[in-house]
Amino acid sequence: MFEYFKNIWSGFTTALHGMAITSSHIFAKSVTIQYPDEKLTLPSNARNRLQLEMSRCNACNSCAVACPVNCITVEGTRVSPDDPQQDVHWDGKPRKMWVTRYEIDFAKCCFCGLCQSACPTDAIKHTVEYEYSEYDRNKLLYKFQTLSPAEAEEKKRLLAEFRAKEKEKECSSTAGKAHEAKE
Amino acid sequence: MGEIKRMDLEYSQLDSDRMRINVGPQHPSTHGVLRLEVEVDGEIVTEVVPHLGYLHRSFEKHCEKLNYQQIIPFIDRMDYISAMNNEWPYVMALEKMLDIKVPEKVEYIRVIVAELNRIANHQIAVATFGMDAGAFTPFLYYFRDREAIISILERLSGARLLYNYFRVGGMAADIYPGFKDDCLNVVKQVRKTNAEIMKLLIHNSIFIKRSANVGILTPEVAINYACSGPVLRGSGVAHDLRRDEPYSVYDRFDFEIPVGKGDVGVVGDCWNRNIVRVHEMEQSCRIIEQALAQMPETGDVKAMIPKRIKLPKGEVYMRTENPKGDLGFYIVSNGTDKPERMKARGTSFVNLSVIPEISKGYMFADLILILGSIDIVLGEVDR
Amino acid sequence: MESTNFLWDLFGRNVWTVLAVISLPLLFVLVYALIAILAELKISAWIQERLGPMRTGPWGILQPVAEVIKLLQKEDITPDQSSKLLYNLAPFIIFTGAYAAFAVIPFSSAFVPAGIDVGLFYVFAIGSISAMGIVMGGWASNNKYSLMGAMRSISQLISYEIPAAMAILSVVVLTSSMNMQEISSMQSGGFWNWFIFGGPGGWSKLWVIPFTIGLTIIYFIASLAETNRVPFDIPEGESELVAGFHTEYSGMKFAMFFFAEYANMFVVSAILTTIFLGGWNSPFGDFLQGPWWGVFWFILKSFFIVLLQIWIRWTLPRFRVDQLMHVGWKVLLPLSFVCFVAISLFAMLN
Amino acid sequence: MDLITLAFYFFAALTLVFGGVVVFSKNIMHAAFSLLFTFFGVAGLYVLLQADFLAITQIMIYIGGILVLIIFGVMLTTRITGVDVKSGASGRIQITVAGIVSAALAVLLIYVSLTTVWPQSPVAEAGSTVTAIGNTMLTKYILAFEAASMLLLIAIVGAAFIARKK
Repeated sequence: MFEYFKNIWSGFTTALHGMAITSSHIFAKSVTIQYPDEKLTLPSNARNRLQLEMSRCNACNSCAVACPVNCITVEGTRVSPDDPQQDVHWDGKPRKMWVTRYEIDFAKCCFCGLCQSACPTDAIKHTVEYEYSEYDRNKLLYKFQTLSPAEAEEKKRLLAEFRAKEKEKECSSTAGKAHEAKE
Repeated sequence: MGEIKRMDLEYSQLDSDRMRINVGPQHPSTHGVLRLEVEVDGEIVTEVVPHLGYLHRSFEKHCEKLNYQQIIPFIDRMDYISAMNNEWPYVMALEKMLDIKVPEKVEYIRVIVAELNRIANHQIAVATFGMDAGAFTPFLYYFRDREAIISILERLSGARLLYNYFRVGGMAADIYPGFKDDCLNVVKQVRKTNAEIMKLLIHNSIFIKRSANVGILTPEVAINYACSGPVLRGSGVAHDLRRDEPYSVYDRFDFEIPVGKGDVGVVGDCWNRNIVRVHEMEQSCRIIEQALAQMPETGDVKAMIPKRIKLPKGEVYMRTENPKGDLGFYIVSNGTDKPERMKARGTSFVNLSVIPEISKGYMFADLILILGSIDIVLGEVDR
Repeated sequence: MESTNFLWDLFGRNVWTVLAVISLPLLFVLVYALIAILAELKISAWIQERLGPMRTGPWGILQPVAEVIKLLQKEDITPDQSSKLLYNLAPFIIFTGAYAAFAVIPFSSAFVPAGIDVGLFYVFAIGSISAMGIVMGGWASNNKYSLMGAMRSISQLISYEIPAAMAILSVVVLTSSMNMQEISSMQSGGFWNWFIFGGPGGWSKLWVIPFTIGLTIIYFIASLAETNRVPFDIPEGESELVAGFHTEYSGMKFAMFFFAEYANMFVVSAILTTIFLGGWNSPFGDFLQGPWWGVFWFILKSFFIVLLQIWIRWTLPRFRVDQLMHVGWKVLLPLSFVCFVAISLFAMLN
Repeated sequence: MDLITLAFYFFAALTLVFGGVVVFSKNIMHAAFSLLFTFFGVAGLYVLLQADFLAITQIMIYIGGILVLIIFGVMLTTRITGVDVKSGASGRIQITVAGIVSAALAVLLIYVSLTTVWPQSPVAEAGSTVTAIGNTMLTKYILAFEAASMLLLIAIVGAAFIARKK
């Protein structure tokens, strides 16, 4: 009998305790962030959309190798010394590789940050930008290369020409050398 | 788990009192995409058959195609509630193979982030358990606090949920200035909220009525089913790898192993399993405080990270105390940079297997609570 | 039937005034339900340190309207194997049951849709129509969760009607009337004359006050159960039964369930107000007393009870079925009997 | 035709139509739910006869009690999931016998209703019937009232006993 009334009493009082706690929160400051209007500032190392700095990239393919989900595709071609268009890196050193193709499929990206740590030149970086959703999945295929396909073909052709010329030169020079040696 | 019984016409006609209910995979209380085939007699559960595999991602097979560094992001996605704790045993296993001595500071950072993540995990566990019982408000109080923990881990690692923060031999990044103050604030807030939740939810008469004496898991059954973590400790078995097989620097801290004592109900019921988590949060707070005090100020966290991880031939098994229990990784190496075989002992999977054993004879509403008290994450169950 | 309608005094009693009298509470229910839904959203948000809806109108006050518009546009799904006719009928039966109770609720000394002598009895009887609607919806959905929800709901309604009836009966014993308008008018003259404080009477009523307060609480708890509110919301217990008897409903039919729930909340609050909290009487004697102020006080008190229900909902966990029955039959019922006997003694001695 | 007459026809139609559904429906659940409207119509007719207490008692007991009981009974006794619960298909002989019996009954009832001289009391403005019913219940018919209460109590105890047996 005593237990019965004790139960009722504890049920009653614990409910009142709970109500006191919930009511004390009514006037507390709300923690909601009205998202599109106000935003949290992300820490500078936050891993969101990848950004490639083309002036640093030398198409070394480390990021593509490091990526566990294979979302990065890199293709490059050597810069031909004959190329009328020569480029320099951010630090003033001449560019050795043209990046003919650099694509990141953000639909696949898992934001692990491994590409960032693999990059020897700090070209690829996660940024704090996170609002880039698209209705069309194909739009998430980001192309970072600055060269148009035609230009890329042109660079490849130039390199091939240069190499052919090199070879020729090499042949002739070796022939010349042999000639010299004969003399 | 027993063989899968299919409901056939003959069966249902013979026993028309019983009803087969399909709980999940789209049910609000299965904590993911778990499917339970439940047979009820009125409201009494007579049989439970869990069906798994809705979130199966071939984690173990996939690992064989990845190098050791690339596996870590996938490990995050197993038990995504406590990703920091997941990475640890894997990284430790590799360090053991490679015979790397991790710098002192790294060990302390690991302890702190793991304990922070343990608190976050238990907050979700207790919160969702309350929500299974119908109390919604504690859920949001805990989520409010969890936000602070997540922010710290985000500032450390750069991500909010799937951190990829551990590296073999070190960490991906050093701590930021102000890290200590942030942790101490979190500890303070966790204690405050826990005191409040104790009053609002855990000692609420209705909640006690709901969860005490329900889903009793005796220590023998728990050990037979290889349960671990709070599920085992709720049954009164003080088993904790942090103390029993101290790894890292855990032997330097003073902390207790909370077990279900049966203050309310009996040892091993849902209430006791739940209260263990609340007490563990307090213990984690203590560990964090001690670790912050002991942590060396200087030290390069990246000093010991090898350029390329190439394991010698052999095998290794390493386990640590995940918030949900023992999490172990078994790695067979063939001498290349990719594992020959990778096996994870998923805690949730093992703990879930005890469900049919302890939920028979209770009411249907109790089944939901029992499931909630076991605290599973389907990412780890299915892998 | 008494003529306590200002409309009948003004325009006589013809088809149009009858229609007006019928539609006035409907108008009230619609407006009230929108406000109550907003209150539910906002109070739950504040309790949980959130802001709640903020986008629709200033401070999101148009959110319920937006939700109704949304539900109107939603696809109206009828499950394939359901019993179509009953499935479509059920929400309307439930709303009818909830709305029919408004017929006897005295909003003011000058307005009660139908001042029948058996008002309290009527409110009780009409509640069973809602229960039938719930069973109908639960059965016709052809869903096991719905069916379980419906079965739970009906057993819960039947169980908790008894303590609620005992509470109401005690007031009937005190007033020897079941006319809600009469009960209201008996409690005029300040809050000390309300039946929560034993009703009008001299100092001899002091010893009965604990029992009347107890009955008020018992009725309040029972009313929570009758309206399927937390901690007695097991018929729709979200964590186990998905949504209980209205699992399969969508669109406007779901909105009808919603409206019916909120209408029911107001009905039980109005009964509590009428029989225990002085109805449309001002709590301060003649201060702000009158037919129009009556409406104000009545709605204020009832809405306070509704807010109390909302507050409790966001605080407490849910009972289990057997515990619910335990509370109903083994706690509330004996206690209400004790209170009833005490009040009957008091009524006899006076 | 004033409002009261209209209401009468409405309630009468409600009662009859749904009474028909109760009888002819093949689905037991439909029949049970049709009873709801039948009872409701009858209650409406009581209201029109100024028997408000009786009307509400009708709703309370028949809809809130008996109908719930019937539905529970239907649900508990037959498999309710899967196929619809149908009242058994009746054979030819049964239909014939039932038809003859009901035709005879109908003829008899019509004959009686046509030939009987119905006593018509002057319509009195009946006040509240509750007081009168209450008084008679507790004075003149106290024995019957108490006996009925005892019967119900015994029924409750018996039901509880049967339910507890398992």
